[in-house]
Amino acid sequence: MADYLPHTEDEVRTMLGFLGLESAEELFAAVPVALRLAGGLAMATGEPEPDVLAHLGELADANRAHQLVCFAGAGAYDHEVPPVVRALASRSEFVTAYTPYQPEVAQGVLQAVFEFQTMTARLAGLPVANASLYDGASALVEAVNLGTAAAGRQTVWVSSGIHPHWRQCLATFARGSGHRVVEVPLDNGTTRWPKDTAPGDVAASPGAIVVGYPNYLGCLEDLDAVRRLADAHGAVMVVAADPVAAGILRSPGGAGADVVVGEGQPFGTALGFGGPYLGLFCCTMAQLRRLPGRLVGETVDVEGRRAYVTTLRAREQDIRRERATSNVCTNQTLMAVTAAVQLGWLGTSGLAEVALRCARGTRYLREAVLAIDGVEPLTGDTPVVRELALRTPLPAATVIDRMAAEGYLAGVALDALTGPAGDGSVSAEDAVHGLLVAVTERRTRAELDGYAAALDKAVRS
Amino acid sequence: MADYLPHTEDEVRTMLGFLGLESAEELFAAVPVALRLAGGLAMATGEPEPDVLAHLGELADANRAHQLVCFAGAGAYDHEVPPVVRALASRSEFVTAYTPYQPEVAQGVLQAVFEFQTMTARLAGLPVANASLYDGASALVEAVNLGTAAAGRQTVWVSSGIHPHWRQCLATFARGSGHRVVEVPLDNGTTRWPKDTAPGDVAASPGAIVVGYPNYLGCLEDLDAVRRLADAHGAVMVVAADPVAAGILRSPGGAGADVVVGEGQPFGTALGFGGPYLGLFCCTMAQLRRLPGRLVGETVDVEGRRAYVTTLRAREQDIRRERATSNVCTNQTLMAVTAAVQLGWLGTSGLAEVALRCARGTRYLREAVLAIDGVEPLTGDTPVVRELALRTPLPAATVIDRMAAEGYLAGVALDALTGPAGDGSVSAEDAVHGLLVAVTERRTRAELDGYAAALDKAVRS
Amino acid sequence: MSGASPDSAAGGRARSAPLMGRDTEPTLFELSAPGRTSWQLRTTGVPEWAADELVPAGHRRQEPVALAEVSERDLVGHFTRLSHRQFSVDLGAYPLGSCTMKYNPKVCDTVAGLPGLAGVHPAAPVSTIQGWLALVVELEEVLCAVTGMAAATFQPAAGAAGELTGLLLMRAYHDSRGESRRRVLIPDSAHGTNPASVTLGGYEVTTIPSDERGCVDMEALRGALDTDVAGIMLTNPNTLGLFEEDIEAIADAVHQVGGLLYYDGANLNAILGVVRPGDMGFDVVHLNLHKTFATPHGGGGPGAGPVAVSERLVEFLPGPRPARLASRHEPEGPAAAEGAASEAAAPVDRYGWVVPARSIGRVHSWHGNALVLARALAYIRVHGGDGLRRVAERAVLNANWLRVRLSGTYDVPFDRPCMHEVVLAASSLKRQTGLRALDVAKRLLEEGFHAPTVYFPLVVDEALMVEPTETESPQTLLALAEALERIAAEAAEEDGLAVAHAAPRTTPVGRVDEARAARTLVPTFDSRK
Amino acid sequence: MSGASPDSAAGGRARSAPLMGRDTEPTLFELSAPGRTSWQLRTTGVPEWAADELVPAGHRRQEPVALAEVSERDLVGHFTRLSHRQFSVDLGAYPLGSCTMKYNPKVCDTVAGLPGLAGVHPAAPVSTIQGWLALVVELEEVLCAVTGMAAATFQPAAGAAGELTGLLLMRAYHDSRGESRRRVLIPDSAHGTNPASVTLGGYEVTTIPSDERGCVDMEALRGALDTDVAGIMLTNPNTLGLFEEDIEAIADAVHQVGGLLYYDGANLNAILGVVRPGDMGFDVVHLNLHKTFATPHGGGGPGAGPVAVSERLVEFLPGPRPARLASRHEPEGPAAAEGAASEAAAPVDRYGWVVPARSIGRVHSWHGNALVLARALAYIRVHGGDGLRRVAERAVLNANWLRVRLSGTYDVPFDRPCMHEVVLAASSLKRQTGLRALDVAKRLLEEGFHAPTVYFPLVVDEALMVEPTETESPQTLLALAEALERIAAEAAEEDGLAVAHAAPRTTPVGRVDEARAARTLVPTFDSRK
Ligand SMILES: Cc1ncc(COP(=O)(O)O)c(C=O)c1O
Ligand SMILES: Cc1ncc(COP(=O)(O)O)c(C=O)c1O
Repeated sequence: MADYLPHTEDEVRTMLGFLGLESAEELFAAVPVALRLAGGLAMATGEPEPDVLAHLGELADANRAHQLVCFAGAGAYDHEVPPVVRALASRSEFVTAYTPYQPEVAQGVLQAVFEFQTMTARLAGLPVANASLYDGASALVEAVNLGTAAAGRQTVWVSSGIHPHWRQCLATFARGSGHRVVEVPLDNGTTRWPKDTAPGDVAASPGAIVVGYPNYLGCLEDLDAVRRLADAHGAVMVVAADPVAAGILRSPGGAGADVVVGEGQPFGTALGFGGPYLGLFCCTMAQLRRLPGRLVGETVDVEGRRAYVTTLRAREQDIRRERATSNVCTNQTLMAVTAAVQLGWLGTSGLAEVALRCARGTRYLREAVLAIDGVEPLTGDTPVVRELALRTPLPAATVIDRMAAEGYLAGVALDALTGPAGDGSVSAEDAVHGLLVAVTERRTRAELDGYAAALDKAVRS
Repeated sequence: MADYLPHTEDEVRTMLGFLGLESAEELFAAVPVALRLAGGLAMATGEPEPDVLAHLGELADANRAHQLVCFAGAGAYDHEVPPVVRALASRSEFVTAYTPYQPEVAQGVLQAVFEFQTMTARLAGLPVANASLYDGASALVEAVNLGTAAAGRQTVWVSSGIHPHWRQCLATFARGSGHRVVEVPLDNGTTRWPKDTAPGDVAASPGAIVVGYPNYLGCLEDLDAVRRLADAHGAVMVVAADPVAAGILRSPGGAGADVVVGEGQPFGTALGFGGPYLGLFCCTMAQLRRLPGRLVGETVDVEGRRAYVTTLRAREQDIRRERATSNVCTNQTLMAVTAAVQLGWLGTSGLAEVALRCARGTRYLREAVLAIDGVEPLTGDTPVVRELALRTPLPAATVIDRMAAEGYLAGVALDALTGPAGDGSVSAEDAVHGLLVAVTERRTRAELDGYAAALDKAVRS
Repeated sequence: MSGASPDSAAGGRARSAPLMGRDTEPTLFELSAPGRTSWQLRTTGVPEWAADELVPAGHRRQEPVALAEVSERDLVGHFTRLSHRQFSVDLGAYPLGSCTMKYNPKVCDTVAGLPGLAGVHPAAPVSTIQGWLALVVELEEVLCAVTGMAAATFQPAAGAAGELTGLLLMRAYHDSRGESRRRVLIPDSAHGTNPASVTLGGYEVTTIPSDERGCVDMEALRGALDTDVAGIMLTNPNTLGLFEEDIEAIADAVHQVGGLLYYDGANLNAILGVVRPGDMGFDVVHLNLHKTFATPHGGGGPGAGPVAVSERLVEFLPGPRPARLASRHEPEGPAAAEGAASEAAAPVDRYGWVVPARSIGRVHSWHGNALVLARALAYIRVHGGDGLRRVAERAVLNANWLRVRLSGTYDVPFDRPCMHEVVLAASSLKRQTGLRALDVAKRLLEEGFHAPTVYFPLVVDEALMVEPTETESPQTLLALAEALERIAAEAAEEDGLAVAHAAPRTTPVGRVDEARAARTLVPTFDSRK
Repeated sequence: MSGASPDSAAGGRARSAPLMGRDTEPTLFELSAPGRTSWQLRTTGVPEWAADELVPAGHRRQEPVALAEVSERDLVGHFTRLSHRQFSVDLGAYPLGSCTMKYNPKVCDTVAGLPGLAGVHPAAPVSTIQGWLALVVELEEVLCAVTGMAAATFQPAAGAAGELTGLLLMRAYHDSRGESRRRVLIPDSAHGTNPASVTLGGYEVTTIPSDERGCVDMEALRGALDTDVAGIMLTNPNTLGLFEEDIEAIADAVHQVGGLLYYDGANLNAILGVVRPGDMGFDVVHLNLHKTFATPHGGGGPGAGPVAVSERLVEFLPGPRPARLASRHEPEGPAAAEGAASEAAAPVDRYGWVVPARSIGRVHSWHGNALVLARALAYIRVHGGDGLRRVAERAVLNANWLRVRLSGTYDVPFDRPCMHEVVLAASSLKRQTGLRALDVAKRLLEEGFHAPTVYFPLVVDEALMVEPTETESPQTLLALAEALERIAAEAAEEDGLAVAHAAPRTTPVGRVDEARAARTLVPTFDSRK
């Protein structure tokens, strides 16, 4: 019997006696006998911790992806996470606390989140940031909910340069919200927005317009054009920004975005097979009262000392219930704290440096792989800063399998994101042959050279 | 330039200015110019952390010992250390504190050490324990210093069943202290104490008598005989006890030991290539004022609240200087805290269970390996509980090398401890062919069976 | 910086007073000094092109994003000091009703940190993620055993995400039968996420009142049921900590009109191994792994809210889902044996991804909060079926002990055996002494305990919702009970109320001005006046 | 346990008040309840023989060792709460003179936790520990570069162990020359371990007074020197933070009579990359890796005290020592090339153990505090030669800034440029206001700083020995200076002294009764009355 329960048998007996009961079964008198599980749960009995750790260790060893040199991205990146960030973010006070409902004993988490909000707001170039959402996709869904509610219109124009998974989530949740999601196709890697502001194939005017910066193929979109389009329609402009690339790119808020969302994983969070990650959400003061989820604000305590507290709670589900701006409750606070630590570690110069190094590596690799026969850029000459879409002569999935054998996680096959038919971002042909390659600051020149050589071999053989 | 120094160049300049200096070099005006290093240190320039981590990682990967199933012991054991113990003992408040010179802000470490003292004292069956020494050997050296000082005699009888390295340390330090160390040989694994109490080959009467329990070959010595001998000589009885085996063996204090020393590594400390480990030291009230090193005692603060503080400081080097009981200053407090956590985790039943499981595994393995042709017990039928000395047909070093290829760290070759000539514990022949095998509670039956099969193969081929 | 006024240069004051909780910690921005750094990045050897060689002018940032600039040393000091201003389960009891703040075994942290789990990219090819797929499939199997359901999706990142996913599954189900239903029933005691999710699912909420037992009012329920009802969302035990004894009748009635039953699994801790949602008649179940299966809450998250469903809803689950593949790797017979030998050389994928036939689509960027799943699996394996049952027994035992012990001191609005939590109330106390539930909560903070959940569920006046969980010992319960009794007794004394209103006085800050926070909104450091 | 007096059964009260530093944490023994457990051990399948089948009756323990019996949850609560009652570098500045409490980079913790380092048994065969041997050899090379010595031993576990080892090396050297010398010279400002080690080394201490400069009194030195002198132990800069400017003359004089110079490396931080002990004429050097090379002190240890020596002492070093073997693995020429190919198959040991010809023998159970060595190497590689020099510059800069800034407020007994630390004194303050160094220390705790070292070195009245280290920022220095100024100013006010005497009031406990601890000795929980 291995578990974490303190009670000794004696104590259980005494406590039951205090309740006038003779057995633990009697505790469940309210449960209709007919419903009760007769033979106990149909599963193994408990195992001691070391056995369990061994089992989980075997499962971990059955993976190989983590041993490959990582060139996969698509929203999940292999950035440097130094020991100091891990050490601070894993302090048990942060890890084993609950939502800061009692601010007097939660100043640690509250202040860290306040600092997170400040940093992400600066990154987005907007005055407000929330305390985290689940991931990039959910942040986008919330942005669209906010935009349509603000504009009072159900139609949304979404660039096909938005991550396919995020667009798929939008489609799923539109089944409930009733939003009409119009995906606007790409042309050579950037969105082909309708020329006139009310395009023929779109019946209603959009309440929100969504664009990526850079988009998921790594390409830089024209934000000014989107702003003009949004103005023309009275729509909310939503930018899904890569928060690392933001270190070297113009500020989306500065370019007029009303809402900026993003995937915060690059700030100190493990690749972790896709989660837990961190949904970033920033907006203008005008949208503040529609902000989804938690918000920490500064205030004072009874003695006038600076203090922090969750605020504008009336927006939230526990108070506003069916009229809440969002249903989010448990969010990703620990990842927000982690991001605050990681951004504190990077600082002004570090974030800029990481972004610059990603761009340098991307350029270096681009030159190297385009020299390979049959490998072409999928997005023409459109500038890319952090990620790179290639067209390979073989199906990308084959290339990836071959390169895994050489020790490289070569990237993400576009059809793994879009499905074999492609979507508004790529044709079926390009989806199957498209390879999305990410280069982070961690990749050395030797690794980039090795990658190019392995790719050369993979596409030739 | 990668380092941990906060100062910006501007700040350095301003601070130098405040001192009326123009360059950092001027800070070292007191250093004779002729002595100053001209070209800087003859070593590489700084590297960023990730590069350094990669380098240390390569060195770590160049080791193989940690991947072998561990049957090596000889004072350093592969015991279970659960995640909870690691998590608590590595809390930065414990790790980055200094010696508790200011008790008002050091109650955390002080209380943990007080609890450690209580637990180790109970383990030894003695009323006093100190706050840690460097390792088992240094604890023994201090015990001998205490014993000779208490008895006012320079001669020490040391059983050859004491770990050879510890005896070697005793010999080294005797060059300074002037102690006359007489090693008493073993016979079939236990000490052949002189029949009459003043043996012919020992001129002076001993001030201290030292025995292992179990001794380093795993054998159980007759503590009552040692107590009688000590009484006869008016000597201090020192027992070097294995603290895990103590969970199943009679209490050394109960058997009359004046001082009990031991190696505390088995309580939560990593094998770590031999250090940092933990010297355990317990003694009677009569010897309290000769106690080496730090001692934590309970007291109260100004408001009468329970508090802890280092006490009887007048014994220590910083106060008593050349007349201190010991020169120890920095000790192994963090390992003592770790041991307190590990012993807290084990509790009464856990320690007993670990000791029992070690004994079971040792017996199981003993039966299995003695069935192998040519493998014999080195210590006859003398009972062993935690460790097992075998005589193998090939040199033990050869057996160990062969078994490493099969995935086993087969044990410790006795000649690696005693030298090829052996010593009072084993003959030269037995030293070369002697293999010391430790079985901890972590070894599964499958591993024990695998070991026996691999040993069979190793000695036959 | 000079000796006289060295502060004149920019740069923060790293001084602060740790161990003296009541001293404010400056923000990281106030500790910042221009040009100070902590970051260190690996040497790559990649050519050091300048930004303007890499990014077209129109896209290039002109000024770097202004973050804090601190040394690693100050970074460590700052966040370590902040951690000392934070209560947590590891510091003390956290009897926060509905939140199941049990002890989180440290082994789970180790599991979540294994490089073979934490270092895996979510888009890596199937052949390189066999361990992860096996892990999720194993977890699905045990959670189905626990809930009595047929299959589960692990994409939802928390309970609320699970709720919405479940509602979309219900919608897809009804759609597939050509039915369009508009309403979802919810008891008035329900958690706020339920109605919020119903709205996002495109449904309207119909609230069902609780009866005097604290359970669903059966008459009201029957009155609300018709073929416009898509289903009902229930948690059982409900948020009052009471088991809905009429659950069979409820299930029959809802199924009768073609509705589905949604189980909000936030309270599953109470019935582990005792009764299964599937056996009670539920069709959709979400689990809060971060409550029942001991994932630490991380100060507000992350959690995981997998949704398990009965057979008829499996085809609608989000996809892709990890699945054990048909056993093509286990060929039989002599002919196949040959194949087996050659297959042994090449690695065989035993697990892969499948997309359910009529999937509602994706609800997460990737596959859900995967590392949380690994933690939960470790927790479950340590306990096993027998241990999970013991969890429920001890959780219910603890709650009932508190209920009986405190019933002389606080109101127990529904004074009958409870499940894993007990809802107390300070309404009599308030009437007699003026002491409100909020005061009790703040005073309890001074006693070293976290406060219970207050003013929830909404149907109880001055509610104090106490969930001790199974990992608190009888001794801790006693200390908690004594503290609550002391607080009540004090309130009756002269000045008692003043003392309570002044609480908490020993916490890092005193009572916080929440109204001011909302009034003079300061959501970032930059919006400070 | 019953509802009424549930305490009657044994078992501790796990209640405590975290975040409220001033609440006492019970001992683990008081939290204990009979039969409660945390341990979990792996399933082994080994036959479960009973103790009496395994251990002869006369050797068998009759009662288990009574330890605390707590749940894992209470274990975690207890030690986490204790950690909140502990100051540390990670919480704030720790200007403890002579202790070099610099920031310890977290990367070193990661290094020390690498399974390939932490999991290695010390007696594993050479072929399986090549990485460890290479690591130690690399560290030896860099430390020799830093000190200007020829070789080093890594067995000594701390500075004091290094001192004794060094003294035994000196003894072996003199013995080898047939000389028996009896005395070792030590300045009166020396650290207590120096005289204690001298005694253990079998020598007599001759104390050399400091002169008015705070340096070795050259005349007294010359007077003490004769051929009975085995050597002199010095730290330079000395414990007053001052560089011994006459070091060349001292070295000459001691060498003249055949004595050796021992360098106590506790203060090496001040001169890294500036001047090397070897170049100053020292023959034996111990290093406190836990001071200079940022190993965390762990609340009192572990550290590491390697001893480096000049060429003539190498043959006496403790053994066995890790060494790079002759390059038999790098054969040359065409004949050898063949061998190389076959050798490539079998692993080649490039490192091994060697025992110096006239070794004094072993001074540690194994090879010293190995994981501490790994930490130090990581620290050194990050800094490199340039960075180590910068460490010294900033450490000295910080100390001098404090010296000048505070020279109007506190006495500076030796008012000239100091090195990495500055010895202040409260003697004037004491005379004028009654405020003693101890009061200053206790008041400073309230301000969120650790106190300086007080009443050491012994030669300074009311000494306050301040070592800021290089990792504290100018802003932190300023805050520290202001706090020290405030404390001095307060003392002059009415009631000022009373305030100081009441300090510290905001720490987990108030001023501790040290006399009582010694009087009514309670060294364990069992000796409580
Ligand atoms: C009863 C109940 N239902 C639903 C939820 C929502 O779960 P989550 O916070 O994981 O979104 C909670 C938790 O807050 C709850 O207590
Ligand atoms: C000047 C000086 N010498 C020697 C030592 C002794 O070093 P250790 O504490 O490592 O034994 C110290 C440290 O306390 C010291 O400050």
